Amino acid sequence: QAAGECATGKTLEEGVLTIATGNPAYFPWVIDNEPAGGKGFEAAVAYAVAAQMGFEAEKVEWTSSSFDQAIQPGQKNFDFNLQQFSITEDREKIVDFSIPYYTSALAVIVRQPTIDAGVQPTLESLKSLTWGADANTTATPVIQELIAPESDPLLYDDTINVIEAMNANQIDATLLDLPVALYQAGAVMNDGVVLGQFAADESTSPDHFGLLMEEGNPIKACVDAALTALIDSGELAQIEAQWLQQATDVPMIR
Amino acid sequence: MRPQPKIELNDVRKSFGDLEVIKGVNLSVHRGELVCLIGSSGSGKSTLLRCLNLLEPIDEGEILLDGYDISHPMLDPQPIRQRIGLVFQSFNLFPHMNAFENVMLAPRLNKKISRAVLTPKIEALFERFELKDRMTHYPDQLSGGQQQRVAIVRAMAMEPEIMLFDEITSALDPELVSEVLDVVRQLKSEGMTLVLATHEMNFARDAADKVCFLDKGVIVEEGTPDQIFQNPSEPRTRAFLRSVL
Amino acid sequence: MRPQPKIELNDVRKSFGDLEVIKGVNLSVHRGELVCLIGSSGSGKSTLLRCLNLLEPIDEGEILLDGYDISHPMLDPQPIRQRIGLVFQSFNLFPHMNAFENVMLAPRLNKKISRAVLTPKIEALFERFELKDRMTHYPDQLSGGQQQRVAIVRAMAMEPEIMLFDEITSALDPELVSEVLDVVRQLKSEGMTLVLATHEMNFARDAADKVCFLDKGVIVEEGTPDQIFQNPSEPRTRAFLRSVL
Amino acid sequence: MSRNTTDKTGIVAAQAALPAKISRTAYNAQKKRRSLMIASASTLTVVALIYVLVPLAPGWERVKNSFFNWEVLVRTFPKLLDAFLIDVMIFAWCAPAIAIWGLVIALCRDARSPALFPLRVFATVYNDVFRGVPVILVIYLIGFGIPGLGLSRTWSNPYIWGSLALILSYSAYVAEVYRAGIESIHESQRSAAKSLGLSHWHTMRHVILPQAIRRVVPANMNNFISLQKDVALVSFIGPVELLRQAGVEKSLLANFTPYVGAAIIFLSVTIPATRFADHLIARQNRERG
Amino acid sequence: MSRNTTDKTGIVAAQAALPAKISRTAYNAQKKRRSLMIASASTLTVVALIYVLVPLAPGWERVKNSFFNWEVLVRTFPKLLDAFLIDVMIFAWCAPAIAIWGLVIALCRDARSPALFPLRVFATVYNDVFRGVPVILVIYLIGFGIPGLGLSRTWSNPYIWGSLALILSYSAYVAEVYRAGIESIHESQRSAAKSLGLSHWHTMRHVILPQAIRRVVPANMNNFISLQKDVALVSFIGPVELLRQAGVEKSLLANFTPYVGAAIIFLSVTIPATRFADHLIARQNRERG
Ligand SMILES: Nc1ncnc2c1ncn2[C@@H]1O[C@H](COP(=O)(O)OP(=O)(O)OP(=O)(O)O)[C@@H](O)[C@H]1O
Ligand SMILES: Nc1ncnc2c1ncn2[C@@H]1O[C@H](COP(=O)(O)OP(=O)(O)OP(=O)(O)O)[C@@H](O)[C@H]1O
Ligand SMILES: [Mg+2]
Ligand SMILES: [Mg+2]
Repeated sequence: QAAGECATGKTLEEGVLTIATGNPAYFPWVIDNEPAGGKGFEAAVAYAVAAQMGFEAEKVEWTSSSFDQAIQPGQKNFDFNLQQFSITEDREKIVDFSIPYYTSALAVIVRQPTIDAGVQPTLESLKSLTWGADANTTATPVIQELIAPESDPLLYDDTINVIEAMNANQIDATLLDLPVALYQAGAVMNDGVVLGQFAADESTSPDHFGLLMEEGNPIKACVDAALTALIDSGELAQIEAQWLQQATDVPMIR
Repeated sequence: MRPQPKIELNDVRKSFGDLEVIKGVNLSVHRGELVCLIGSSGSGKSTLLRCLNLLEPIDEGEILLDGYDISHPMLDPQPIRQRIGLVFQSFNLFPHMNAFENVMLAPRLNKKISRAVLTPKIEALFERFELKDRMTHYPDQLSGGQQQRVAIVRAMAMEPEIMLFDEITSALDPELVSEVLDVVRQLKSEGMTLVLATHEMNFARDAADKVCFLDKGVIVEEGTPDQIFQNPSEPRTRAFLRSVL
Repeated sequence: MRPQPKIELNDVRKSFGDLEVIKGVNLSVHRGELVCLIGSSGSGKSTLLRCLNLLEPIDEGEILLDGYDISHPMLDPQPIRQRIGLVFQSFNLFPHMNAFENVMLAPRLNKKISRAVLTPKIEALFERFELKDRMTHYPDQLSGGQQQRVAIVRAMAMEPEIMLFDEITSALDPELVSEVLDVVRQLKSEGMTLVLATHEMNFARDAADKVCFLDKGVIVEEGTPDQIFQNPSEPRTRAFLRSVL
Repeated sequence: MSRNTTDKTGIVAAQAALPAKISRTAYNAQKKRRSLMIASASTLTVVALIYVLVPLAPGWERVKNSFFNWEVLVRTFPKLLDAFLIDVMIFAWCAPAIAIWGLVIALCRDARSPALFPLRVFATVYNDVFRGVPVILVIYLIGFGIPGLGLSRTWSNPYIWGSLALILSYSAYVAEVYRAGIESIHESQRSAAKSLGLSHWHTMRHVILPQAIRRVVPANMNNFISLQKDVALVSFIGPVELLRQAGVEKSLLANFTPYVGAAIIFLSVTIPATRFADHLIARQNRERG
Repeated sequence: MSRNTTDKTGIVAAQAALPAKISRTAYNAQKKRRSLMIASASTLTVVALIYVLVPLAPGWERVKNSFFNWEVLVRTFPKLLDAFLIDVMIFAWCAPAIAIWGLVIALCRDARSPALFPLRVFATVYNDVFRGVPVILVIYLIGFGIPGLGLSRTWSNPYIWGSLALILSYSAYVAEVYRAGIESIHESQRSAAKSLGLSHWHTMRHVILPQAIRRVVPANMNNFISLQKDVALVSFIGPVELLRQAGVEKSLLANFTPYVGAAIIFLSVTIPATRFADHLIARQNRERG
């Protein structure tokens, strides 16, 4: 295969593609914190990209990395890293991103009591809520710029802590990628509700996920080519349909 | 019949753990008397005085003050201690208060008398013991002799009926000893009841009404200074006096 | 012409900051002599001995050992100190080593002699000063007199040519003083050159070859014990002797 | 015997109310029994009150489920224990390194020769910086910064750099403790050693240090107990030790019980250690006082 | 004067090599000048070496870009300073609370009456637990646990519970310091107060505590400097203080320079504070020694 040759001499270990994701890796991106199982959206994307690049499934090595490890200078221990990294201009200065493999809508989660108190899926109504977010995501600037709430948002290390803070009645609402929001509201929280979503293309800083690579990594061209091929063939859309719940009934926030 | 003793000890015993330090002491002290306890180091003089002040609960026997048993374990010792002053060898002034505050503390807290009422009384005390010009000095700004005199004034300020002195001159340089002993003489002349543990044999001989020789927790011999110093009847007393005189 | 002095001080001066403590001292000590420095507290006796041992650099003057200036600031004091032993009032034994290790430390490190060679020599020293049975005791298991004797043995083990003693008996209980002074007499009888700062006037009178009276950093008077104690010519000497005798 | 009538302190009144002559020994024994009873009773009451009142809070069920979930505890505890081995390991190699490096820094701060002046400056700045910055920041900066200087993969291992960060931070504290120890040795010990002709280094090595180090053992114990806890911070740059494992389990189960499990494991190590250090300090104080 | 011929210690040889009689004062002044020169020269050399060598590392450009990025520092520093106000605020209300609550715990541990035995047990267990668990775990458990009991919005504020967690943890350390102070007051002071007829509480209040608290000021200073650093841990349950703000900037810019900025801010507070505490301790040691 032509793509297989493309990666020759460019991977960490010859003939093997090393992919990193978070520990833990969350539903629905990876199922059961077990990326090698190939289950979950990102796990499936990873294997599809690998296959496109000419690596068989057994030639794929998984490793774990935190956000901080992903952006630290110096040698990386992965060829590419996927854990819902949003592509931003500032981050591009330090690391390389592939073309986007997913563009997420951002969704607002609240608890039932907040709904009962009369909150509406409108920007105006969201301003008076107390917001929380995962500090490592781009949700923070979106909250501040798009919603501009009256009180400063509280920030946490991960989504679970954000949800716990909501359970502890310390915050009213948070902004999550729509698939995560659906999962958290549906399966994790007792009384969580997805209040509404911002259309992916409408938000001022759309949340495009990219595969993260070391700055100047020569493999980027191959990865981009593989992703383009997957998009063109419609395979990526298929994977998305298989693993990510389609939310038809989540209202748009205006 | 002699009048009732001011203080009376009946067969008092006191142990620390397994070590019996006071082994059955009988002693009576009358109003206005000056009694000196002498004896070698470790004989139990300090412990006896601490028992009298109720700082240490006794194990057996009784301590009568004006005929009432003050050693009963269910009595609150606090008000009784206010009637019995105790001055220590090492002064034990409170270093964070000046001389005046040191003296004022106990009357102010115990008797709840206001500063305004107390101040002239305490100033008079300082005057009496020639310490007027040292009232605002802190302990570490005073000489040993002055510190010890302040400690005596501090005990006096509670207007006790008896004063106990535990080797109040042994931490002093020789030239300062006499100024403190003069204060003791003055107190005696004013009619205070006094019990002294002391190594100053000359003072005991000159000033005491009664001298008790303590050895290993027992009063071996007691009597007037003349009896004890001229004609000790016990061999142990004689041996002790030979070593210190 | 007398033989060359073992140690000679020429116009030695020493200040701590602005305080001049030694103000031009001249002194010579001959081989085998015992010189006693007497004088009130603060007169500079300890400082003078520390200067002799090069523990304090002097500011002016010179200190000659066998005629050579050992006070030159560019000389390494370490080998010279090994020739001059100094024993302190407070013993200063090393508390984490037993008596034997205390004594062995300096010869072993300084002269790089092996333990095996040193052991019999040091044991002989202990024997000589009647400390054989205390060799494995730690300082806090020894009485004050024994500690001081070990300190002397420790200084002796470096085989010094002169020994300086700084009030080696003042931290001792009276009954222990004589056992240490006996050791000093023994050293003198063996021909050691000795300089003592002392408050023991009786010892100075009996044993010294020369007595120097120091006052405020100056040797006011020096001479044989007889001259100093019977016929002091200076009024300051007389005043001092009156206060201590 | 004539009875005195003054009763300033109310002895008469008080004694009238007392039982007649009692045996002191019996009274003391009785008093001890009574105290013990009061003590037990009041302790029990307090515990019972907490036990009864807290579950009445409206959110108790949820909190209990989130924080004190027995099932989760049982399920995660073995993994937590496993992860704790990492803490123990990191501790095991950091502790001696800290003890040594801290001593080196302390000796540098004590260097007296003018040629060694840079060492003294270095040690002073070192202590200021590493005592001044939160340990977690040091871990971030070193753990992510140094590997970036272009080291091979083996050498950019987070265990190495996380441990280094701990060693650097804690050495500063330990060095200060040593220095206090060295300074607490009385000048007369130095004088004695010098008067015997010992060199500066021999004096330090054979006279000062053996005493100083012994004297600061309790203070250092406390430092090492803190270290035991701060080893957990290495998890922020990757290693999956106890705290991180608890975090992972928390994320996976959306339940905070693993943190309680971690707390239990920490306590089971630190309480005996603290107790021991306290005991050493108390003994030392007694010996000195 | 006859010259002795023994030269065991080589004085003759040494003196032959020395310049003839020199003025001591001049020699000392010269020596001081030389030391200063050596010191400056060697310090400069070391600094220069670091300055020249480190940038030669292959990854230096990248590390510099990631950690010492001037542009990023300038861009984020004002926000970091803003966030530091939160630390200052939290510190400002925690510190007095800790001072008071620590004292209460210390007094409980000192309670002697048998009826107060449960208080003593409570204080002992309290100290063991809160000194034994990492502060960050306490913050998680209290910061998420207690509000979960179903408190109203005002009362579930993370600032409150984060601060409470800090207060609880640090009070344990401070209480131990107070206790050490109380125990360091000589028994004779208690005896003196008792012999004057003062009650237990009056003795404590007017005689023991004023001396004890004064004596432990330096030790407590160190605790409060640590607190200043650990305030940052409150960020784990929400509040956006310095460390969190640095983390956010780090995420957004994928650059660690904000952490360096945070370290600078911490140092600018902790170095003077530590210096001051050291100075107090040194003075106290001098006074006692
Ligand atoms: N709190 C205590 N615990 C245990 N033993 C004690 C205590 N107080 C005193 N002792 C012991 O009791 C004995 C008597 O001591 P005490 O201080 O009464 O003697 P003393 O006659 O005052 O001696 P001195 O003249 O040295 O003051 C001594 O053996 C002492 O060690
Ligand atoms: N290191 C020092 N720094 C400042 N002053 C000092 C120092 N050592 C000694 N002095 C001062 O020098 C003076 C002489 O002290 P020195 O110890 O030599 O007297 P001394 O004759 O040995 O007295 P004593 O009989 O009390 O031992 C004293 O005033 C003392 O305070
Ligand atoms: Mg006594
Ligand atoms: Mg002296």
